[in-house]
Amino acid sequence: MFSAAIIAIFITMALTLARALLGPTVYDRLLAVNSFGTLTVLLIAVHGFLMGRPAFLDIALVYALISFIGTIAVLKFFEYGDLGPGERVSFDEEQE
Amino acid sequence: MSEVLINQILLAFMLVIAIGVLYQRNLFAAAMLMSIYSLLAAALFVVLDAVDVAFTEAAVGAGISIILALGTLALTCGEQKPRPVLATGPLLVVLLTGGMLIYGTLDMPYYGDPEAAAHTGVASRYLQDSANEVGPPNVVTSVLASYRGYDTLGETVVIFAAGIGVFALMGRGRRKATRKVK
Amino acid sequence: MMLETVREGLSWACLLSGGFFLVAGGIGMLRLPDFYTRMHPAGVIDTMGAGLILLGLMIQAGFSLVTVKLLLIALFLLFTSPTAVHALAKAARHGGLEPLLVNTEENDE
Amino acid sequence: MRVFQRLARGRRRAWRHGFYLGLVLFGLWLLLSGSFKPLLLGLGFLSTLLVVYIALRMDVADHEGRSIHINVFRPVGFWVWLVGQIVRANLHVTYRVLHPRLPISPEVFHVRASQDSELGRVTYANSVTLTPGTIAIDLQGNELEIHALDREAVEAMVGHKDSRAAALDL
Repeated sequence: MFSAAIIAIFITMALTLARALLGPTVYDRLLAVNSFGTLTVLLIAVHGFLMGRPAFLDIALVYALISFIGTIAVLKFFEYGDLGPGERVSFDEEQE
Repeated sequence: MSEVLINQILLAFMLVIAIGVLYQRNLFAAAMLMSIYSLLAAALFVVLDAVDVAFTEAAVGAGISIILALGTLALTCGEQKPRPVLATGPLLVVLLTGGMLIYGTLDMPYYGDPEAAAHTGVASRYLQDSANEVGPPNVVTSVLASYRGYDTLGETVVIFAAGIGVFALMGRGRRKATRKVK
Repeated sequence: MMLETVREGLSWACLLSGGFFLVAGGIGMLRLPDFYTRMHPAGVIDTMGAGLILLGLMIQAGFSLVTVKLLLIALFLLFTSPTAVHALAKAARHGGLEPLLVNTEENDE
Repeated sequence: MRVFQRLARGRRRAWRHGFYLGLVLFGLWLLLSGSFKPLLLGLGFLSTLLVVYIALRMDVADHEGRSIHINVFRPVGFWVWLVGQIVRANLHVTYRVLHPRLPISPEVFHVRASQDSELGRVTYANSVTLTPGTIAIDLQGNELEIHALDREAVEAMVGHKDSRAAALDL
């Protein structure tokens, strides 16, 4: 049963990965990264149960927090063109 | 679903991303892909039972390094310069090094081999006595913090110095621009 | 004995349907035409897929510290997901990405 | 004299915030470690103290009003209703996505949020985002900009959810 869940997670990972590789805009990739973070958390949690060692959950917990911080930092970068506080600058779209 | 299969799938994903990064001209997109790569690496470490490494990968790989990469991109530019299609010299060097590394792995013991050199030395003593001698339930923790404590101390000092160096480099000239704090 | 079977069944159902919603969200992220529409299936992954799988694991773990941790993970996901998605949408809007809008008349035929 | 009084009051508030923060952090430590040996408890206590001290010094210990004092359990009805709404919206979006003809008609709506408090409006906007099929793009003053997968998704929630969230008005 855990295997079924893991297979589903892997399939979804492949799909979001395709989205991250295809783009076409930076935001699509970011969205894919965000979903991928959620999927990794789920994978680690389910894998802990599959191996009978739920202690792995601590890592999943750390991950749930860190991937969020990463996403927000990246977004701040795209909003302001910088990681520090400052004026908003226009950011030209990824040209492809 | 066996553990080996999970490993293989994760490694396959990582390979796909690595190739994707190679073909990606836009450096922001490459940074995004690298963050997925490190998410996968951490998952792989968890599957391989290296929980502490996975913790580090989670904090450093997915959290800090992407921010550092973006900070660098803010200072430089976001598009990679076009390069020659095929560079024979570097390719040769890479192939040679890769071949030597693969040749080197032939001498390594198999994964989980009880006769491996790492398992015949002090490892069994650590596994049996560390709970009494040191305390923490996780053996890796007691090895890191007690049996080879000085080593870890030196490591930490180096990393700390590196961190300070990065801050000193990246934060330069930014002081005055920051908002006034009350 | 009876209770055990019910619990197993519930947990099975949660994990399987969670997996189904995950895959559906993934397919949506690939199929839908533009960035703004793709955010909706990403929401499916974050809420229904993750929620059901974590719920299945909670039922599996019973009443213990593990369940509390799973609950914490679910809470983190539920609180951070809308924030991240909203920030993403706002950044895309300010970055000048126009949403693809379809007229209702055209689409419904 | 006035200034000193205000300063003292601000200080007291900071201390109280620090105390609550420490309580929450220590609770979290206990929860995650699950170990009650005196040594580990002491270490946890020390690190909690350190974090609270740094937070107070950095002046980040909760300046945005009442986030610690919000009564999370008061709007239980709202949470339950929201979960139901999320499930419904998920089924809706999943059906749309898996349908071979992809019957979607994305639209952008402008909705007025009826909450008085900022917190209520933010809660409302976040609930809108959390339900798949609708995403709050922007919230300026009272005006909420929503991107929806189709008209049905937004109609199902705007009327009710708004009144619900208004009722909870934190």
